[in-house]
Amino acid sequence: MADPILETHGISKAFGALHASKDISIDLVPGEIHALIGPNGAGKSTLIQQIAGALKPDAGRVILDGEDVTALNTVARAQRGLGRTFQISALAMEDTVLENAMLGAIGASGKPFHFFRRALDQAEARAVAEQALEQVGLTENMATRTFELSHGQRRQLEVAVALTLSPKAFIMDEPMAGLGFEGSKNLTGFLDTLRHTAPILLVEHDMDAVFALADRISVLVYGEVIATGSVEEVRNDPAVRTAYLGEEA
Amino acid sequence: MTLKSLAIAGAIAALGSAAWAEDVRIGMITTLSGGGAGLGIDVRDGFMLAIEQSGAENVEVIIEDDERAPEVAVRLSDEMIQADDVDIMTGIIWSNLAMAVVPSATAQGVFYISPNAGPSQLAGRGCHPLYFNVAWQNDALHEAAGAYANSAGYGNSFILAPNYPAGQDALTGYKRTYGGDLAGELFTDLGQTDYASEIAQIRASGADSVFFFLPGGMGIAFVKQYADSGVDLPLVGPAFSFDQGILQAVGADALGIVNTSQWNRDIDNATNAAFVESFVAAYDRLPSLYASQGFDAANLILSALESAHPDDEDAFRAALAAAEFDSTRGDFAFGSNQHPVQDIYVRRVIQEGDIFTNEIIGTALEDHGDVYAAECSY
Amino acid sequence: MTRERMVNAAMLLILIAFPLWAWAADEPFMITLATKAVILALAGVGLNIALGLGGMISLGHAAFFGIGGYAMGVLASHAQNFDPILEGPFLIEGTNSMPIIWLTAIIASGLAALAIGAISIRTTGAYFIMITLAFGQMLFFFAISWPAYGGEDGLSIWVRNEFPGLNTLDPIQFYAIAFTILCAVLILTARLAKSPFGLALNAARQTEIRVETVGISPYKLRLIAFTISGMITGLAGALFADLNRFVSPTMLSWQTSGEIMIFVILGGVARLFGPVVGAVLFILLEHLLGGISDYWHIYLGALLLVIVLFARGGIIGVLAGREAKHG
Amino acid sequence: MTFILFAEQVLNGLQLGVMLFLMAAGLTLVFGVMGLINLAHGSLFMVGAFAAAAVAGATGSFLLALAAALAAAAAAGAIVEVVVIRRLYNRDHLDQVLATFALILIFSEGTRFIFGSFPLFLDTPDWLSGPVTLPGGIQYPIYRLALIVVGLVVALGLYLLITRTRLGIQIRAGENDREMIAALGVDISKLYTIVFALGAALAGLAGALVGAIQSVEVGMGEPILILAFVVIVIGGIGSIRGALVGAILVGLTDTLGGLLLPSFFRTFMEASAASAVGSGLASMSIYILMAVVLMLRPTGLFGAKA
Repeated sequence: MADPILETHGISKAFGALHASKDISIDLVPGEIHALIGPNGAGKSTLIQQIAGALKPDAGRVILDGEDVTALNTVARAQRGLGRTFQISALAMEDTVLENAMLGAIGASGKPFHFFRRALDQAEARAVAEQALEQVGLTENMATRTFELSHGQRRQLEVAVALTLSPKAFIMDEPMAGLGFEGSKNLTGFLDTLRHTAPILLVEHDMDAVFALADRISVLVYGEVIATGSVEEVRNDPAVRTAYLGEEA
Repeated sequence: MTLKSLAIAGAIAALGSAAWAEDVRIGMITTLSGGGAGLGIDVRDGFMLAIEQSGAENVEVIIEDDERAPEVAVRLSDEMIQADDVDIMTGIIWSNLAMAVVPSATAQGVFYISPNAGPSQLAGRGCHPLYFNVAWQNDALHEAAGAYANSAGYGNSFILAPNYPAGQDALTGYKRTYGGDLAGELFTDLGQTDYASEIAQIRASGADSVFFFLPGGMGIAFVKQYADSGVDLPLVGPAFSFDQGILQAVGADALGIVNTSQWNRDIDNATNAAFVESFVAAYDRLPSLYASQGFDAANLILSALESAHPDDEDAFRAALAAAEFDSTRGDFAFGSNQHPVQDIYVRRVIQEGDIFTNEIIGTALEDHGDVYAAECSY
Repeated sequence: MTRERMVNAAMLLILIAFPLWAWAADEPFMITLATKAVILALAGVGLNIALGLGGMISLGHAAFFGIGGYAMGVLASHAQNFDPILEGPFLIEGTNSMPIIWLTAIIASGLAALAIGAISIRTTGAYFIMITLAFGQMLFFFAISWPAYGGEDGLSIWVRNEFPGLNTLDPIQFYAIAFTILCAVLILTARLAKSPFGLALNAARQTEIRVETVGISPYKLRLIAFTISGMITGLAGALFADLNRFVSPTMLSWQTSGEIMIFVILGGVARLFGPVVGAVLFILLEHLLGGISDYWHIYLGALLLVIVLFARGGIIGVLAGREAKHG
Repeated sequence: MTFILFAEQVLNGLQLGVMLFLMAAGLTLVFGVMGLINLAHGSLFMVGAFAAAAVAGATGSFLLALAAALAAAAAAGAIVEVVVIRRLYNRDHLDQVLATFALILIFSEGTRFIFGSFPLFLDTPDWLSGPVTLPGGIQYPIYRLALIVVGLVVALGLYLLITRTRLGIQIRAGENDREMIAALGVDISKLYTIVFALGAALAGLAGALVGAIQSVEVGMGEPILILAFVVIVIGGIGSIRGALVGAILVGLTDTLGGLLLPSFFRTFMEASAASAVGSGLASMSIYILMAVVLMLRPTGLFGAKA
């Protein structure tokens, strides 16, 4: 196996008496989709936030492409190649689809502090933005204002903005949420190819998508990873069956 | 275009002289709204009373409210000079507004007669041939307070004033004449309303008297809190905190306090008696210091108009400088810098029926001019 | 042409035609009024960068307005008295050259905005409003109690400062200077809004976390925007002081901050010409209502209430409808 | 500096602090429950003082004047809430700041229209006039002691109101979750009107109490309003406890700063220059305090994390 792009080493986080993360060590290697599943309240969001830099762990380290980024904030981690999508769309709703994608491209270019050139005339960034929109199939909607997009299109735009960053690793928080059957199927197909661009740490409730996509699955219960392995291994893990699948069923 | 009271009445012919045939326009910028509006209203009322009594027909007075804001005053003065083409300006209450308006007005060839503010800059190096002050130079009443303190035998004064130029000038003025020691010297915030801390320091200082300059609401607050504190050292101050408009709000706490003024309603002369009587008749309240200054300013202008028109700058200036009018203060003359040379009295707050007012108990300074005159050369 | 653009064009036309009419009709005071409106509009354009684009509700912009004013007052008063500002290690003289005064005003207010912003932008929402208000008050009290430059009395300058080749005392020429600056700043602001920086700043107002996750620091964006905003308002302050030939702490008071904000809101937040329309309207109201009643602030207050409550988007919003705001 | 002077200044700081608390409590309640920034709170302070002065002038009774201040300010608050303020709850802070700024203009000029431009008279009652000697030989005005007591009693009353009564439970619920209390069947618009009127009444009470030792005039509300804002920002917006701590902190900083800074500068400067510089700095000291607190804790001492 190649060296991991993203690793956590013994991450712990407590809110008062609640241990949201207990000594979590997971990793993400090139070319894979690593799914993170678990019941509501298992601590998935807390873990994602610590990896992305929005929360500081009480203990443990986060390594991105061999660099210890534990002390860095969200901005610095993004600059080092972490692409993230949100469960609830975080888009500039008043702006057009293209402008949202341009925001990502401008961020990736590392040159957001240009004051007098028109943003949309920045040829390089614009090419990146348009390509990302084309990849997710939003080329037609470039001039549309974001608040006019359907829910599914917003999810696609979320992914497109992450794409413009050409990240080393993606973190996707429930990208399928609220998508219909057709939408989920399309996105599943797209993520399947995307894993070769950069590996994906995928938090998802849609089990069909998870079982279809994941190379590995980690199961999080009460802040602890109780199992990590292939789809088959996890399906057959007795601890998972009692603690997680048992509850869900 | 904005608030304009036009006052045109009577015939100049009655005065037996028609040295000028053209109309004269007087622009009055004063504070008629917001904090301190009472002062401007008194100046306006005193001024207009004199204009009406004179029966002067060709005098037009344009009155505007500066809201006590320098920017507004500048805008109004631009309007008066550029659009209304006034010959004479007057009315400003506050030194900072005067500093904003007077230099540029006189530079544009307009006479300015100050009925109240007398900043030292305009009395000294910044004096101007077209600028006359008919009230006082800012330091005068403070210097009188210092002189009074000497005569009352005070040897250890505690002095305080707000931390702004007029406040700093006030303490300087007091110290200029006062001969004793200082038990303490304090600057308060401008607009401060709670003086507990200052009173505590006065109490602890071992002073034998307190001089304070706290105009407007600040003075009301200070006097009331001082009376309540149990500190019973004698207070001395300029007239501003004890004048007619404000005294009713201070109430009995002010009784007996000594203050210095160039005017009081009991000054014994015919002009003053007639002024007080007609003011009460016209406005149904006792006139204040400021009303008397407005009244005198108008009469000064009217007296000069009898012999010259402002368009004839030199002649009109000479007529103003002669100060041939009957002042409510009795004797009145201008010094070399066109600021008053006059007596400053010592007053005491008394009660007459339900009304609090002042009576004169002595004279602090006679024929008093100001120290800045020496710096003034035209 | 969108309706907003038509409103903007009409406004520009008025700002050119009205003073020319006043000039022809020999009404110098009308030109002075127009100059005041243009300068206050400039202050509002400055605030609008922080407020409209950046979403930073600053109740302390009077600080920058006043610093600009004092830059003019201090330099010009030293020039007037032939009294160098600093003799120490090297000589600094006062000046009455407008370009140098403007540059000083821009630099001084920019530095102040950088310092105030660096602390304030750490906070959000109501805290940001209050801390900017508090910094403004700090400077206000400082100016009042600082005797060297007139304190509460302020500083009076006998004659207007000079601009090479022009007679600045002639109202129409001074108007031309102020109007040219306003136009230049409007062009710069329009470009700024469309630039990569403007795009990111605008996005940070809507969704801060998105901007972070594309690797741009919202703090840095806002701090730069706040500084630019302060610089423009400072430049307006220098011009305003020159218009009045006077500067005093009133320029630093929180009521001034409130008034600058009123221009922006009256006209329309985040609209390029919002502050321009707002300032013109404010001057008009001050001039007309002031003539009707001593108590004209009541009417001003009532009008402001109605606009805030019922005419969101300000006058331009009413005229142009709720179409494209940031476009 | 003597102990007596210092002790007296501490009392003065405390007294200023409790009066600021009366103002700040209303502001912070309204922000906490309704999420509203109310710049016009100072106008309610003024309304209380004018009502008190008018009633004291007509009846001569200080207690009646206080009652009138409470009633007038509460009524003004309730009317303003119903007519204007309730339209602002769902607006952003910008609209709130502007609309309440407009209210200040209307209140100030309206008051001047009714009562004229001269300050009104309001004095302490005879039975609270004069000084009293405290243990340690400190002479202190009875009235100011009474202010401290009234302020602390109101603080205690507010604490009981919020922790022990139905209304208090609703207020606390409103701070945490607005939809929740609506779902529980509480008449939310009535609750808001009551909370706003309560805050207004406290401001009016402060206006009347303070008006008796200061001057009752138009514009008296704005300086104390800004201080009250500093208080709630230091304490943490929405926190009553924060308002109390912040108020006393600001009160003490203000009085002790005014005492200590000039004497500090006097140790190495000429007396009147020291006084000018020292009191200049003292007037800035509370803003510096606020900046420092916000640098360390961007949401104030007791504020919820943003």
